[in-house]
Amino acid sequence: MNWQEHLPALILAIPLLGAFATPLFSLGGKTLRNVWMVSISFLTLVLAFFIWKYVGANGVMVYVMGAEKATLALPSGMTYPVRIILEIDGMSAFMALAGSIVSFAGAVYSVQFMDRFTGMNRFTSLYFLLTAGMLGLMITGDLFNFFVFLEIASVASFGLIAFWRDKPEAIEASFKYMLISQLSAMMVLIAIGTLYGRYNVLNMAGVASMLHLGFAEKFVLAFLVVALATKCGTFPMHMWMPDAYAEAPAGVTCLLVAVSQASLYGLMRVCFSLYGATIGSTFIPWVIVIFGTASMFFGVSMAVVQHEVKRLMGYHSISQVGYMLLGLGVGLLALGNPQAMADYGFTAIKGGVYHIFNYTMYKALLFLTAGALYYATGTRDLDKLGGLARKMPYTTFMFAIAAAAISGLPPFNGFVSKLLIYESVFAVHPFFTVAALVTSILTLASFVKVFQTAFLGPEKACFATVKEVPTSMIMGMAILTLAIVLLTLFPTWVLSNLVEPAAKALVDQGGYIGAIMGGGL
Amino acid sequence: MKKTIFIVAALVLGGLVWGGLDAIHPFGDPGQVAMDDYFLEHAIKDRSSENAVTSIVFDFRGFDTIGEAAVLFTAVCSVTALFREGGKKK
Amino acid sequence: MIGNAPFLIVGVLFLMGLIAVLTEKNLVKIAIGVSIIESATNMFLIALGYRSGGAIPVRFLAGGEKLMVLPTPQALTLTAIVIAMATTALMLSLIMLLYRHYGTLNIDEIRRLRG
Amino acid sequence: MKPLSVVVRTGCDIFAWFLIIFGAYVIIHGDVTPGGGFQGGAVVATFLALLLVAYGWNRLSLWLNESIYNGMLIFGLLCFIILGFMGMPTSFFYNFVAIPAAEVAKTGHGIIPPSGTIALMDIAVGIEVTGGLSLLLIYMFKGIHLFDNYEIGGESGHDR
Repeated sequence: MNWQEHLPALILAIPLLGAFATPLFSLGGKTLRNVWMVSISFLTLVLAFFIWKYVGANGVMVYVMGAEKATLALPSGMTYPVRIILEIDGMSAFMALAGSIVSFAGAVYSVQFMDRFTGMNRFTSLYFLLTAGMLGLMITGDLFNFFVFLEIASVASFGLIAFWRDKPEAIEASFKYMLISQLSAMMVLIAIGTLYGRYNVLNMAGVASMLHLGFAEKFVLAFLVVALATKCGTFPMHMWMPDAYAEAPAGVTCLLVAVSQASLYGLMRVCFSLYGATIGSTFIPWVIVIFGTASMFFGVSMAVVQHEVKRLMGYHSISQVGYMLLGLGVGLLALGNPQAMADYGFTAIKGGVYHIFNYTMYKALLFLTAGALYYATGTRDLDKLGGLARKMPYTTFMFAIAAAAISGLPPFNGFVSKLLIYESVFAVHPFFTVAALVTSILTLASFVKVFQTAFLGPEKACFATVKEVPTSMIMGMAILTLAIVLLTLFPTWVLSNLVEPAAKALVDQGGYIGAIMGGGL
Repeated sequence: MKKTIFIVAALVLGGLVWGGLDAIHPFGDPGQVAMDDYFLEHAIKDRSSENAVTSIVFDFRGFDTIGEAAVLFTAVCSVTALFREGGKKK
Repeated sequence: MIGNAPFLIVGVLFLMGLIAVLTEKNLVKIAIGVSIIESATNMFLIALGYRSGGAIPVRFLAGGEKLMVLPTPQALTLTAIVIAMATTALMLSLIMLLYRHYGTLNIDEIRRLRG
Repeated sequence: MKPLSVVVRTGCDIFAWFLIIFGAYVIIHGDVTPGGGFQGGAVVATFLALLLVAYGWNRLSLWLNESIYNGMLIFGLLCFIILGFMGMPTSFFYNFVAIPAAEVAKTGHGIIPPSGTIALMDIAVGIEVTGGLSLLLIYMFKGIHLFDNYEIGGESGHDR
């Protein structure tokens, strides 16, 4: 009985407590509230790091809410778990680590970025609720609890996207996101209800151990895949993504990136752990692969014509999500076949999983630098910007690193994950590799355009008084830059210690079920 | 053309929903009820709570309820942030 | 088939709400469409828990240890209703602000963002 | 909005108070009768809805103190999560004061109901929902006329 057993409950309870107690602390003034905001985010990051260490050492972590013994999943005399169970395997711990790094960076950044606005105590509460919703999505092992956290994350995002309520565009983007998100949430709920009606179990591992493919299960799979793919912004259902990312405050946008990754994680959890080998035909994997390729290509081709920095980056996130879907879809394609799995499937999954981490880091950094650009100059139209490299050296440096990482230039971390995806996808069909390469080149082209127009070139007279942004904003960006540089410097260590356990946990359906049900399949 | 696509999509979706919901279990006769019977039995035996639904909401699935309270809090925060009194006076 | 009518009506309601959301031009009508979908989901959850001849899952109202309907779907529906109410309140607030900005509820005149 | 006619106002005046009593009954007996924190809280919040409809915002704003509702919201939520934390040595949300039915039949129970944290959390959630729904009503009602006094584009420095 040690305190480490309670880590899964604490990592959800601490941000919730932070959100609930924020109105109390904001009575004590601005400074106390900011200290509260940063310290709770930091505590969450520390807890996520401990969870990742613990899971790496001891295997899957199970926490039963409200039971007499927190690690005993099955009550006596029952063959199936009845209570809510949090289950953290390597993949969940990996995602929670990525999400809480981004959350901490965004909190530090927001301290001075949001300084000049009213309503900040509500903003702080909503920020913590968004963090809690994201972490809950990543570590829960219960289907209905998944839905509840999906709703917490969505409702907090609606409020935060519309936080600058005097911009009509922000309200409109929030409304659009709300419609799409509510539709997909209700689809998720109907699917969960169907699974409950079939098996009378709400636990993911419990359902997975009983699952046999009938028509109702196919219907559930279709609903879950469509709903969660919508939430993470794949091509035909992508229209909310650039709007929402462009209109939200910059510190929030960087967390929204991690939240969309949580939806992607949910999609992968459904495909790999809930259905796994019983997924039957190769129809769903091919659908995911084709969605991935389409969003990769169309996202980037819509991005190159944009003139606003944040909208351009919003379209790029669609194309980056496509990479992960491509890698993980190819892995899913090889799931039932050990030979194919060893040949290319596992490499593809490793590439996809690694790309999730990389993408979360550099995309969040890009959005933060875009916010800093606006903060300093007052415009985000690329045609008006220019010659800022001397005025804002830190921002320029960090933007250059992030841009190089997203376009997959060789020494950077984006290159490693993209290389893994290229070489494994080639085994399925060379066309996918060609599409991925073309996308990468177009990404490079558009970020060279941004870098050249915004930072290089002659200094403009209207920006003569521009200064570097305040310290906390630089700190926030520096945290993410540090993460990217570390990932870049130690690719082998990262691959073997960070990525491979996550990828193995994702593929290992028997381990996921066995941690709760006791005996594997 | 657009109308045709719309009707076809609606028919496909309708067929999927119809077939999927029809295949759950016969209405009024859920096959497996082990989890719910556990709740019904232990709500009264261990918790001495007459109302099984409340004992599920606040004890067996209590963590869902804190999520639900958090959603309500989120909505209140969002609405109060949207209608906050800020900005210039006219 | 006909015995499963409560489940199938849910499907019909879901499609009705979906069509309302996709085709209506008025923002308030779109909000009503979303509410229809939410009601359909709640009905579905309630219908899942019915056992023929089952009593209310409160012991002294049922009159002792009888066969009761399943309590879990009722608890889930309670959660889903509160969530639906919260999002409806937020959606109506957003509609109020949109009306304040644009002076209209027609969605065709509001499209400033192009996806 | 002008106040409604005197008949409606009198009716609302009378029934609003009964609704509070009824809602409190539903909240407190959540663990033994149908109902619970959410339903009872919604009933209590109807108090404010009736008065808002009957009198309108101008009359009501003279004596309405919204920080009370804010306090109720925070108090209920903190009670709820702290009750969850108090089960922590065993597990989060552990029902640490429940008494099994067999012992209640023998020895009875004290002030705290035998269902333990179920009843306590019920009351906490009831308080929270009352405050939350009332705040939602107040703010949405205020939002109708909010921008008559403030410019909608008042704040500067957005990242647009």
